[in-house]
Amino acid sequence: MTRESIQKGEVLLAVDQVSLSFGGVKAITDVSFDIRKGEIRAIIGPNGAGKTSMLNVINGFYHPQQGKITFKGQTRSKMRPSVAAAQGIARTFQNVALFKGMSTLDNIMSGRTLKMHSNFFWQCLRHGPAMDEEIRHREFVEDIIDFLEIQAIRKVPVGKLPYGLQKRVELGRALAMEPDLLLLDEPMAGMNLEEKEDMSRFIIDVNTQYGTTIALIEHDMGVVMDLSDRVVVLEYGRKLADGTPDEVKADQNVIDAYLGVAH
Amino acid sequence: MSSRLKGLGLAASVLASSLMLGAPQVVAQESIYVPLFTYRTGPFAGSGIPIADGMHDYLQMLNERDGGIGGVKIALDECETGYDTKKGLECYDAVKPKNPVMVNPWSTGISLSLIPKASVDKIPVLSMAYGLSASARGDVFPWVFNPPATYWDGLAMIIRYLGTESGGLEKLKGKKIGYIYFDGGFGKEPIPLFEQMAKEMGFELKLYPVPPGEMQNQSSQWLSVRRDRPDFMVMYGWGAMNPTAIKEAVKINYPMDKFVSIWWPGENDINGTEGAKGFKMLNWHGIGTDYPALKDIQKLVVDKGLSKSPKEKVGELLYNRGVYNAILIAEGIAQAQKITGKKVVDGSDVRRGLENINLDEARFKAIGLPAFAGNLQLTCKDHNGHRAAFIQQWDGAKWVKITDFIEPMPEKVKPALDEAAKEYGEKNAGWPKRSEACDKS
Amino acid sequence: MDILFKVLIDPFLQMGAMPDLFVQTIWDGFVTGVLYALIALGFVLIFKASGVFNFAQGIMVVFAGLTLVGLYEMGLPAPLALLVTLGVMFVLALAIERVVLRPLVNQPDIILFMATFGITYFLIGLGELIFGGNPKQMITDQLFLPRGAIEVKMLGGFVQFQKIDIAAAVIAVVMIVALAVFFQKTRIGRALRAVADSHKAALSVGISLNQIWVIVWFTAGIVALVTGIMWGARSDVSFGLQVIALKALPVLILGGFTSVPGAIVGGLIIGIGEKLGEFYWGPLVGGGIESWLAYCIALGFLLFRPQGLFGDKIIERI
Amino acid sequence: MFYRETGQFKTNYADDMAVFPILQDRIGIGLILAVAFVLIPLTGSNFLLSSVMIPFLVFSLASIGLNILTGYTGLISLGTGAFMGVGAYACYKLTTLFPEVNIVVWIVMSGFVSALVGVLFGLPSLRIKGFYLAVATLAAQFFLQWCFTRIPWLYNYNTSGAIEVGQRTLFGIDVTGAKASLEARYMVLLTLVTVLTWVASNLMHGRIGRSFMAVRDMDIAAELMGIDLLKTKLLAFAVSSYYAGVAGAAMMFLWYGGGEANDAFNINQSFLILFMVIIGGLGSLIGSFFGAAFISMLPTVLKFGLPALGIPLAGATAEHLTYILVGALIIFFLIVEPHGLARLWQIGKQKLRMWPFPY
Repeated sequence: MTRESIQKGEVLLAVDQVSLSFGGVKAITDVSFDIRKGEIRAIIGPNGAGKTSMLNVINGFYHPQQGKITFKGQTRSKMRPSVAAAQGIARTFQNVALFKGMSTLDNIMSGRTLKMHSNFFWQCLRHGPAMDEEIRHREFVEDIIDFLEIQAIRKVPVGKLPYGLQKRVELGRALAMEPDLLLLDEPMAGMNLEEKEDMSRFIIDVNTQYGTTIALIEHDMGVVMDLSDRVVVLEYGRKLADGTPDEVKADQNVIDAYLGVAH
Repeated sequence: MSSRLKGLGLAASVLASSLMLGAPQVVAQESIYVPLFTYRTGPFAGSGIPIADGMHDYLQMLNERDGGIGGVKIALDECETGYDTKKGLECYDAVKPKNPVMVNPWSTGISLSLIPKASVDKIPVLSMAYGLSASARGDVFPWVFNPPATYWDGLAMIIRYLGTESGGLEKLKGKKIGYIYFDGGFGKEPIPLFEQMAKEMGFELKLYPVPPGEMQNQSSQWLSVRRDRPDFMVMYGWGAMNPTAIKEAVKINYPMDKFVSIWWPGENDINGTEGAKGFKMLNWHGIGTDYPALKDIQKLVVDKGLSKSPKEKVGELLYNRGVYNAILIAEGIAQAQKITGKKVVDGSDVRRGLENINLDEARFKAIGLPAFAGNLQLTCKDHNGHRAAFIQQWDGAKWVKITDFIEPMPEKVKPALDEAAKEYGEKNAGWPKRSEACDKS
Repeated sequence: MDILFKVLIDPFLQMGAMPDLFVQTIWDGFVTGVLYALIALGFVLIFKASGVFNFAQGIMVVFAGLTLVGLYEMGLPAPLALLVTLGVMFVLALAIERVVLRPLVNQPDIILFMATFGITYFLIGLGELIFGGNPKQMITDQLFLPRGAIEVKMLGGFVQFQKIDIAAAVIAVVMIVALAVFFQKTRIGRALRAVADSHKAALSVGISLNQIWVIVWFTAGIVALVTGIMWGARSDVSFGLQVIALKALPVLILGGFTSVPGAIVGGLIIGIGEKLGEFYWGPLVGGGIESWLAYCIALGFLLFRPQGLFGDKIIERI
Repeated sequence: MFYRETGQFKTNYADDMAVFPILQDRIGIGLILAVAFVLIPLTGSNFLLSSVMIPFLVFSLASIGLNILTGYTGLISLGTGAFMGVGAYACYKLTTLFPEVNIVVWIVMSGFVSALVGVLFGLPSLRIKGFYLAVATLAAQFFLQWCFTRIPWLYNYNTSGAIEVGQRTLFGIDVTGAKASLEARYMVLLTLVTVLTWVASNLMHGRIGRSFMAVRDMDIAAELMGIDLLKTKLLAFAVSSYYAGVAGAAMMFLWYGGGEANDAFNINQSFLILFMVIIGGLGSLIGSFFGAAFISMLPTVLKFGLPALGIPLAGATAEHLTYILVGALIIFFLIVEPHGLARLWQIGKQKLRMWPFPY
């Protein structure tokens, strides 16, 4: 249960025969795979394959009709997203889901919410423990800001930032949660080459520097194959293949269904 | 961007002008300042407009005909309250620096908020037949006047009348009386007395509250009336509640001659409602323009375009109610002049003046309103008079007086009043004992 | 136990004991519900086509009724007054489109909502300034509306149907049918539906949003006028009606903001529900519960169907 | 040119996180407080105090409350009037039951009762969103108002249903009741508003404020980050209703001085406060003050100011024109700046900062 109990390379999260449907529409059918501690795991597949639904299931936003999720040795079928977050799952979103009315700094600070405990009384006064805590976390957040090289936009409302920077802030916000498992939903969508390279660098750095386990959805095959340790391929809500990038590339099913079709 | 700055400029100028309000102009010394709180807007405007016109026109007429009261012009000033307590307080604060000789809140809500202020600011509150019933006790509320009768007196008179209708008060035993009322301070005030009488006289009381927002949507109340079949209906309503209630009563075939209201409905509320013939209400003063003073109003005020009232509305029930209120104002001032010997009187003087009001037949005749209403004498103990009123009935086109003056039941009302006055003093901790001396009259 | 009896059993015994009153209550609730539905209908039209939560619908009812009676009192013959009132409602729609909607296009919903508060204030002031604040009698006879009542003896008593109420129900039905035909069969109606589905798509096929808005607001104005006449005939035309118009809001949340059938069914549920509640259960707590019962009925429904009775189930996506 | 932050460097996070990091702003706030605490009570006329400043302060407090709910947390409420009422009646009950405790304490405490009721009516907010929630809060408004008339215990069985404000003192000076001077009432109210505004600003600048705004901007994302939606929304309802409750208690005890209370907390009050919040600027504390000033002062200024300026207007006509004008101004300001007066203020400051350069 504790952070140390799962060693690098052991299974951090296991998805076991999960099925999810909306009304009559099946989004995910009987999918199983696992994510090991310390790896970068990619989930790929054509549009509508159920990738984002899979992430939503993992962090508790959707409740699968069947199947189990085991995270850090704890098995559950249903849970509230906030509980998943408290257990150490953070994520970014396909369409940036930042808090548009808040500054970059506040957005990333809000990632620290779970780690802040000063009581209501001191919050009202904004002195003593509340202020100490605020400063402590500010220091942590400033480290992230340095790491992501977004010092200049610290106090800009994120609604006014260009898309690429917003994605970066969103990553920062997720990092601020110090997650064990970081879910990235198309972190490079809509970016130009240079931005993609920056983002790739950040992802690798997060993985190596902080040892954070990462699961990501991405359409850019070049990026996926370069970054990830293992890849799971979904199609029409079913698992098509699972393995190292090289294995997946060689898989005939995948070639037929997905890579063969120009993307 | 420039339009934004314009907006800013506008806001700034509005704010700046608000600060200029610091010094309201003082009315010239050679006049008596009488502010009238009126409501020509809002959901109660239908009742408010004729009253406002009546008050204004009578005082204006005194100015035109007699040059004011005792040779001093009355500086009339209307302040719009919309029957809203907040605006009423605002009006009060606005007129206060101009040394008003009295205020007429024309809303029970506003009266209740002004009562505590009256003694501190030395401005008498004249709440004619509305407001706090307990304020009839002059020894407890030296600065508040509510002649000629309280709502409790009104109820007592209605019950006495219902008694006569049934062939004696004791015949009310076993009868069922419904009470449909405006679910606010004014309608709720009589309930304790009503309940007490129900117990003593042995009739059954049914309550039908009408929430302020539902004044025009009373069908469920009247359905309940249809179910309960009360022998009589008593109504304490105001504004849009009155016409709706009358319409609904007609709708359920309630016998209109068993339906008696307190003194607030006007012609507007009933005129044009088919089947409303027979509806009864309490009243204490004359209707129509058959009085010299009202003729003067027509000639000197309305015809000269000094009134807001259409000519045909002069003399209507609520218009004359306004006139009656204005008579009290004028009498209070005249008495004050007589007692103090001053021409320009102030609030404290007029308080004494009001305590010495003595409107007898001769006086009514002298002011050009012979037999306009029953006698009214106020004293320093009695700020109300508890005067009798009569029942009038709608004959389909106009009000017809159908009874003589009906006396209220002092033996029932007085203990209740004393109790209420005592309680008021206790709850408003620090309520001052009366320190104002009584005049010998 | 006694309380349980009074709440759970006694009201039904009463219904059984006096079935004529029960029918009467339902009928009264039905008519009230029809009028609520009419107010809600004007609202739904506007919300569908322009996405505006039009708080001013209630005051438009009063304003339209007041204009009609006011013009008549100023000496215009009734038919002419009706025509001029329609003209006024059209000008109002035009003005709202030009002065309020056009400059505020693409603003967040709450801003547009707020703007309709501005319209409300404006209309209150304007209406009272021109026609005075006193309640006015609706000119029912001049508009050839029936008066009086039909009494039907039944169930050991009688049930009374006011002719004006029957007329209100008939007119409401006619109007709803007319609107349905208008939406389904005419070119403008189709354009309206297109706009309701997607502003951008409608623009791309060459539909003028501004025109549509004027038409919709005008239609809502006509609905308001009819509501004003009907409600005015039941009581009086006065600004007090404004508070009653708020009752359209629970109707809306019950029926869904975008559903015309929802507005009608919701109106009937609220109308009948609150009359039954007030009549049979109100006395238990001292009466007057009508002022909030409708909102609580709606709230109760919402807790089980947050999208309203006729709304689609919301699937949250991210 | 005096409004420059050049040269004001922050060397630690505490300074950087201050509510007013710019020196000139701090001077400005000091000046405003000085005027409010010293100049106005010393020189202002009674009318300014009683009909302009006291209503303004009461409404400011209420709109701060609603702004926390609507502006910061994104939950529209049309029940503010009723929550104010809860505060007023709570304060009334508390001070009649325990008259020996200082009235100011009860005004502050009564907010907690209102907060509790607010939480109760905030419960549906988890399932109901947007305008649907707004309408649901109307249930609170009408139900509570009904309670204010129907439960006689609340107004101590007064026959008129009125609240009676007795005489209460603070440090030996009357602060409520008929004999309390305007200045005393004003000073108590001003102190309350100042302290509570400071607290609100603290809350909004910290963790709690951030979680409110997170829920407002993107509730799903907030939840996925570990912010418990129900708790956060209920907290917002609690804090908001607390402010409304204190405002209501202050309104009855320091402004009206008693009277028929239930009508004072009707639906119109709720709407007015919502106007203030939107016109002032959603999610801005200073906007709450602007909004309260605009909506509560404007009618008064038009009604009494225009005649004072020599524009003669009869009562009723003035009232009608006021309505028309207020309506038109609401629309005008929304068109000019949909984000409220607070945004105009910000733009103005920005211009000042750049002056004399246009950008």
